[in-house]
Amino acid sequence: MHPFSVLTLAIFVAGYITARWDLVTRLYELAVFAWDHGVVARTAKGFAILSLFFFLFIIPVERLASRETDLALSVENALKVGTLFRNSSHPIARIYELCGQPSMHVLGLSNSAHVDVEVLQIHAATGQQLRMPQISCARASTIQITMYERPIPNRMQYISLNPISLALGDKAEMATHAPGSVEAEEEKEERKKQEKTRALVEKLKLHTVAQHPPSHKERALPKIVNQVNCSWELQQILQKNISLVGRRSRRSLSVSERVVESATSMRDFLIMAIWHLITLYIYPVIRRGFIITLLCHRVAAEAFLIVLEWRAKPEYAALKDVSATAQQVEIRLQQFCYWPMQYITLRKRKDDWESITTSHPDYIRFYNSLWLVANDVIIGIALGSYIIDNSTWVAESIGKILSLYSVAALQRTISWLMRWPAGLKLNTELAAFLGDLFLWVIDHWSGLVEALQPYLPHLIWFIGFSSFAGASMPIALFSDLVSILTIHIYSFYMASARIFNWQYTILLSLFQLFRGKKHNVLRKRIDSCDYDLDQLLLGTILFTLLFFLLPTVIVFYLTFACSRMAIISLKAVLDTLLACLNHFPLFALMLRIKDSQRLPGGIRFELKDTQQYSSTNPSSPTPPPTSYIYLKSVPLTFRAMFHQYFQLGHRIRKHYLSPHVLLCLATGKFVPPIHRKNLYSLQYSMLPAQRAGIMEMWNALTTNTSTTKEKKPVYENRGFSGRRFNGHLSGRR
Amino acid sequence: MLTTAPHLRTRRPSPTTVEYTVSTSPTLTLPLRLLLITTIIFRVLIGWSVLLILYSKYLLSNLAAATSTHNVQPETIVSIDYLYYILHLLHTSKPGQFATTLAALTPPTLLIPLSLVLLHILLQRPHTTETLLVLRGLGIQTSSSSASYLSSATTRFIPTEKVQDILVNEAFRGFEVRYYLVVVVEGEDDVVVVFPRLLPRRKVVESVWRGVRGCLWEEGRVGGLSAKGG
Amino acid sequence: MVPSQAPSISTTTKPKYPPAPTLTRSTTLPTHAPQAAPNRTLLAPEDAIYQGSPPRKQSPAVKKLHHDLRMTNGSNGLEGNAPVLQRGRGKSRNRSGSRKRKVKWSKLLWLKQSYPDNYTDQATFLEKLQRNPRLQPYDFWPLVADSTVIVQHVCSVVIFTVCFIGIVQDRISPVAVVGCGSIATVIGWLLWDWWIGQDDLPKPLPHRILPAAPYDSKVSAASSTSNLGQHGPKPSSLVARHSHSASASSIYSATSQMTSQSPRLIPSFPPGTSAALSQRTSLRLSTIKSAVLIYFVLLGLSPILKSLTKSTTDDSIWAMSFVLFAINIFFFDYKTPEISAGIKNIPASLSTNAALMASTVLASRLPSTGQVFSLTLFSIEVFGLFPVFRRYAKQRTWRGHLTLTCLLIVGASGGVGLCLGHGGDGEGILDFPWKAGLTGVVIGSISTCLAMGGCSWWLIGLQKYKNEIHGPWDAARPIIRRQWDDY
Amino acid sequence: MPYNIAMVSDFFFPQPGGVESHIYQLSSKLIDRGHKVIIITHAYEDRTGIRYLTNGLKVYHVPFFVMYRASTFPTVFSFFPIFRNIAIREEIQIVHGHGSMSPFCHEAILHGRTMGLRTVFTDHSLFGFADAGSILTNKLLKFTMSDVDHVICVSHTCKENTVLRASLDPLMVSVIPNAVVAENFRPLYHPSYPSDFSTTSLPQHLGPHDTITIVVISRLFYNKGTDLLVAALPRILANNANVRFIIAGSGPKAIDLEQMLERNVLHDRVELLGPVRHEEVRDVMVRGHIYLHPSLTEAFGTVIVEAASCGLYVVCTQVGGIPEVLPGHMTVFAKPEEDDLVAATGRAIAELRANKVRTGDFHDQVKKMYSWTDVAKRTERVYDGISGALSEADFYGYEAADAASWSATRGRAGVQSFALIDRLKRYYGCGIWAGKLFCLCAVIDYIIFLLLELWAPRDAIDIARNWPKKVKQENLTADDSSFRR
Repeated sequence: MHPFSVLTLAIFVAGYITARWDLVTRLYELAVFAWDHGVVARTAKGFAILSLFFFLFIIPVERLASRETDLALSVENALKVGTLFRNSSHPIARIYELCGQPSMHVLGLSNSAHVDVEVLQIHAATGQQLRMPQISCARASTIQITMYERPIPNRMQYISLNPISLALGDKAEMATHAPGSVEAEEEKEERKKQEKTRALVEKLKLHTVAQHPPSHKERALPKIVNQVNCSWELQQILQKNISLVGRRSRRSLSVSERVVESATSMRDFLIMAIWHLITLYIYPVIRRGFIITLLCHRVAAEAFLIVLEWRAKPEYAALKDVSATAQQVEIRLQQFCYWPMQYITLRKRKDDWESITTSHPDYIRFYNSLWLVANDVIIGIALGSYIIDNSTWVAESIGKILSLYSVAALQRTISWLMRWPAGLKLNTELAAFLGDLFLWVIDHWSGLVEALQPYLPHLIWFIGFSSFAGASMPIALFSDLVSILTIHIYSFYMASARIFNWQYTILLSLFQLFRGKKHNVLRKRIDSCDYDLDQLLLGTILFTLLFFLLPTVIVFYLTFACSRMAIISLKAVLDTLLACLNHFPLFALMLRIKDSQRLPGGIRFELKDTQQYSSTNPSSPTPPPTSYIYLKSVPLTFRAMFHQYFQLGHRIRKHYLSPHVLLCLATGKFVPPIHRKNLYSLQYSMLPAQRAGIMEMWNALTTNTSTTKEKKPVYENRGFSGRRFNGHLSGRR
Repeated sequence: MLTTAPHLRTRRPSPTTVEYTVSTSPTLTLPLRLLLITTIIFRVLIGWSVLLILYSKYLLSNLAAATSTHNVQPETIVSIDYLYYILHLLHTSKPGQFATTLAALTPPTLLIPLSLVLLHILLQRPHTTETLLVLRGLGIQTSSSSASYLSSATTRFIPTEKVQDILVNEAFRGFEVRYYLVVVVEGEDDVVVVFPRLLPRRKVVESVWRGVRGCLWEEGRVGGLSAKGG
Repeated sequence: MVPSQAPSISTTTKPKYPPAPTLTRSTTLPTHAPQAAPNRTLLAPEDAIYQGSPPRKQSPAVKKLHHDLRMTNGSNGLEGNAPVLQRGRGKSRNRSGSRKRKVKWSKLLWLKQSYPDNYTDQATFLEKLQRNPRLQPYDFWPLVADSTVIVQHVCSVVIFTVCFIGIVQDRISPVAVVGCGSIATVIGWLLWDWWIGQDDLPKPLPHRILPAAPYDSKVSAASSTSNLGQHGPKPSSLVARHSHSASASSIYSATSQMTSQSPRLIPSFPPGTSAALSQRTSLRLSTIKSAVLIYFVLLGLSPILKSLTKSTTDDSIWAMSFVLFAINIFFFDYKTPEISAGIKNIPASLSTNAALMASTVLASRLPSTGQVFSLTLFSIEVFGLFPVFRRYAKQRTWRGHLTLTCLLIVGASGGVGLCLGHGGDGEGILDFPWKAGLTGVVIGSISTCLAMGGCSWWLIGLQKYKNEIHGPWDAARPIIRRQWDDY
Repeated sequence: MPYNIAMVSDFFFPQPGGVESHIYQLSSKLIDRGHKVIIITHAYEDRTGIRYLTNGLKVYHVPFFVMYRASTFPTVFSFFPIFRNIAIREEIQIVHGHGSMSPFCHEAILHGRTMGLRTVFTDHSLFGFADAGSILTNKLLKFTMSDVDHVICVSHTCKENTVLRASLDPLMVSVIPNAVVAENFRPLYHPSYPSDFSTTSLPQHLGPHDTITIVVISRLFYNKGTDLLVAALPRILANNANVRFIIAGSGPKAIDLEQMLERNVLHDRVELLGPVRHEEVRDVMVRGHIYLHPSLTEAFGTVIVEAASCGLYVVCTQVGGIPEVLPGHMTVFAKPEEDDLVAATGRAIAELRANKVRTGDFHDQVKKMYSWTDVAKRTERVYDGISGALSEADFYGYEAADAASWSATRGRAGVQSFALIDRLKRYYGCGIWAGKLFCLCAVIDYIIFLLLELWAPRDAIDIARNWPKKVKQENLTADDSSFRR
């Protein structure tokens, strides 16, 4: 046993008798101080040991020279007492929790091959001539060494098992569709498919012959990842404090010295007092004011939002579902409501170790949305100034385009359809009738547009002005404008679709009559039925009639359906543009390019060739089989970054290219435009599903102040069972 | 000659770490290396010529009418002008003129897709290599080399606690029935196929299966081949 | 049979095998394939029967074999009941050395017999096979008589087309056409009504009785027609009527009376519920009602019809109407309505509808509304009402049927002649207005008679190739009395 | 000797039916007898790929285009490569096709002969000669059958029919009936199964006024006699009181049935169950006393055997192979006529009411009559015969002395004639035009075979592992022999 621990024990007993605790410690330190010298060497050793401790072996920076047996012990004691964690910025217990360990331990020595202490397990040897550390463990039969570059938490680098998620994860699956609508059907289909696959997966479970209960080593992988993340910071602390291993603290000063000191520090004290005054009285007032203004804005935003989301009945469409502008405004407001909360969470991050990686995605999201808004405003200002400068030109060009495409072109098409287009055998009378009808409506509409013409510049000016709130605003306004100015096409489409659908159904039933059958509505089946002769005759004549009139109606219907589709696609393009402006992962992309470690997409191992290192260690006669593995962090893939966009594209495709929609087109049923919620889910993915209420915000802000005042660290996940965890030497005992 | 039938290479530095590599690349002998080098050079040459043809096509088209010609050598080496100058030299050189005539002959609708297809072909890797790395206590990592030189290998790491089971399965593939190795991952809908691109023969699959089970969970539980339907 | 037993049999029976028969070889030996081919290709079942025969040739040997079998293994399966079962089981228990075997092979599956599975019993193999069981040779005149139905229909179609052409070429005034048509229709309807009255007077409730004499003639007629017109699912009814007793057929005819007397002009209510008189009055009323309805609806629709296919070119219209008329002719059910109990309305309505559509299409080519209206009305009369009348008339008076046929033939051929040839333009020596018509009549009637005779001869000639095989395997035709599930 | 057998058919589970259960039972029994059996069928909507059923019965669900009622589109050659792959990797010796309506089976037999495998064909169905469809099918059957080693029919009527249709030598057609798993079709109250229904008050003795339940379980198609049923049912109900009907099954004719029930209101006395799964059939059957089977054509009629095994008194139409199936004291036969059916049902009801029939004994008797192990034994004998393990004489019962005269038959039976020329000769005899066409098909098939040998050589196909058999049987037999000795 170490003589000094005996001595310590004795002195401790004595000190206990005399109840002079400080004396005990002081004597102990004195003793240790008397014993050891050469602090620098010990620093390096300490560093080496501690980096050994973290279950993976860091390539030490420098070689150690002297070998002393009790060094490990002293460091161990230092660890126990906590000397090595002096004046650490945050409590060390937090890191213990994170790593699931009750305390730190010394695993072994490095570059001290000839020492053998029974408490130690590992000897590491590094050096220039061997590019990889040689590990020898007396009790290990096989050794598996994993080496890694420590992620630097100051740069917010970290590794994680599963890829970082840029979207906010608290979205429930959008099951809020009107029952019976197309989306609801699709949802049902998808759910059924998922059920089927789940059943299959359950069946797959039956195939496993023997279940393997995971050993604690296997279950500890996430903690290991946390330890990797913590390693850099801890190493910093330890390296800072390694000098304290056993150094005696300053003895207390004498009174005279105190006086001198106070006299010298009088000036500093004054400055300190003033500064203190400022921080204590002025700064809080300012921040209070700021908070109050913030809250006022929040209230206003709340009112706006309520107006935007008001719907007469739950299944009716709200204002934001109808118009893109409202949607845009709502998104902005929601972002505005969300920022303070985000900011507070980020502030909380400051109160903790840098290695806590839970809030990095929030950080990225927050700055991403800020950046986007900034970009949006910048582009918007440019656009808006341009528009305002030559609003008249824009206005008349828009008016020209409008009158050209939505009136003149339509008129020409209809009049073309009225006289046998492309050799189609249309029924002249019916074509003439329909054509006249539509032309009449178009004339009225064009008159309306003409009346609207003079106001167009003001409108454009307004749009341009609005674009100072961001380029997305005029785009939204423009898409609304488009949908307003093409109402007549929409109504034409509806009317022709109705006519076509009606004729189609009649033809179907008459065809059943033609075949001598009938459709039994009650039982949803085709019964054979014999009609009376007059029914047959009239039915047949009507069938012939409608059959010959069908092409005419189809041609008109197709025309308007195509124009309708064109408009829908135009609006879809605009919406996608909005989505880009609102959600482009700008910040993430920049990070990816700047330093891909900040966007971890998983981890990757690389097995290193070990032939040349097998026989480099002559001292150990038969080195156990050793495998060297590099642990690397896989950066997030671009596909994962743009995952939302793929989702959006998939959704649009599924909606508009589904057989259901084609069937609707074929049978003249009304093709519903894609629901805005689906289209904009992309943009909401950055926002919480349920925005924080005003009171919540208030509380958050106030508590925020309190937390910032007295540095009360906030701990999450306290659930770690402190199990002794000795390294990652996969030793076979 | 560049590729062989997929064969298995095993690296097992320690009993707790195995890496199985199935690849079509033969063992590199000297003539083979030379052959590879020559093919690479060949590819590079063809690629450059295709790019040259495209560039001359661009020069021929009216897009390049505005750009001024940089036929005077700028004094500084590191500058855009120097780059333009080199391009100009290339364009005026003999192969450049040949490319110009060629580009002038072929219509762009034919030339552009053709050259794109050619570049795509040139970028294909000759070999495919797929590995399975087993680390006891950590997990399994599958990786398969990408088809083209542009993208790197895709890896997938599965922690041991997520690995529910490892099976050898049979399935129809084209006109034949193949054996393949799958990893059943907990909480995922579809299994992970090991060696997805070149499905090796049954012998290889079975040996890998045995090895993985032996390495991942303790030896001695290597039972008979469990080929199960998914 | 258990394979373990087979060797023992063979050992006992090997020395006494006769030389194998030759005919099986003829079917099986590949070298003989060429001369085996023709009779196999032409008459496969006979071939099969011959195959059945060779074992019959070598039957003594096989009998001997069976004798030995009985020597080595026995239980008689003549009475197939529980005791046999016990014995059979006993046999199955001590297979190796049982002695009493007087088992005759019986065509039973539930009985374990001591024969190999591929044993073919000469006595019973294919004994139920029967070839052309109910082939009754057609004789000439009934065939001709039946072909009249088709001739009638074709002629009516031809007449309609002729009328259309006449209207188009302004040879005939549409009013005359429709007038004649309507008059004829009214006369026909009166006649038909009178007939129904006659039917109703004798019997208060309209089914369950039947004049026997016309029945036979109808049977032969129907059979031959349905053999002649091979389209549609006729054979079932044919075979059914042939293979079964008169009770069923009487039922058929009774139902046929019912169905035939309510041709689909009338909302067919259950017969016998109301008195015959009120029935007839309501029938007339409904007929008149529907007539008036059709009349006015046509009147309303004809302007639209006129402009319907204005933009369509002529040739497409001609092709279309031709196809539709072809459909009409082919899908028309020529059966006398006894048989058309079950699935009658689908082909009937299809053919009628096709004809009506064709006539509508044709009518839409006409320039004036009056013409359109009259042509459509005429088409309804020709294709809607006339077939009903024809069918009924055929049942009633055979003589009237013949006269009607002749009239139709004359009319059609004359009309065709008038359309094709040009008469009365005063050139040539003997030139009188109806010359083309007359020539048409002559040529047409002659050719029709030739066609009828020729087709009948041809059919009779074809009959010797008839080779249908029947046995227990083919699906039995259910005999179902149609009271319950008739519409 | 154990064989490797491939059962090929379009009809297999999950689709219900007689052929399916036949294949399944036969295969499992053959596996019990030590053979290796795989089943090749086409993919169903939710199962593709390779599956294992109980005791290692391996099923290949080949992805194929399904045309109509689960029978694939007949493409003559497209099935060859994958079939060859499977046959090689499973080391198949005998190809056993089922069902003459399944193109899969025909193609498999053709390709199997081309690859030099033994082929057996089992016919489950009867066909007429009248209508065009059956003529076509017969030609196809002739094509396949003219080069098959042996044919198995499920009843003698079926044998006659097949011999006629494919113009076969009757001696190469064996009759091996279907069977039932008697344990799955046990009556409600039976001494040998005391486990179920402890509270058994034997209701065998029916009073004159007890309700008699008539069960009908059949797919409602035309050839199952649904029209007959629809016509006869109201009259049966009208003639005798205290009679209920339970009708299970679905099909196109179900509409007619419903219409009939609606027309004369019978919903209180007729219970429509709709489609029932095969394992539920017994539970439906034991609810009744009489089983009514109005089918119009039936090769074997497994369902009436099941009904009899459930202790039901069977009323069936006298068509096809039905008369051979059950002894007279279990059945009442009727002509396929409405009147006769009504009369027969009336007779059956009367006999039941008079307690003339002892339905309690039916189960044991049926169990004695039909068992799958017996079927497997007989099928195994067929395999022995065609693979030459059993000599000509034993198998065909002919003199081996003049083998010359029978070489033809043997050639027909295909014991040593895989030579292309012999096959071509056989095909040539199929008809003037058809013969040449078939020869062409055979030649093309052979050429494809050669190409495949080049394209996918045999050594590139790895042999599949067999299901690990439990060796208990062998040990037991060894022990027995030692004991005997």
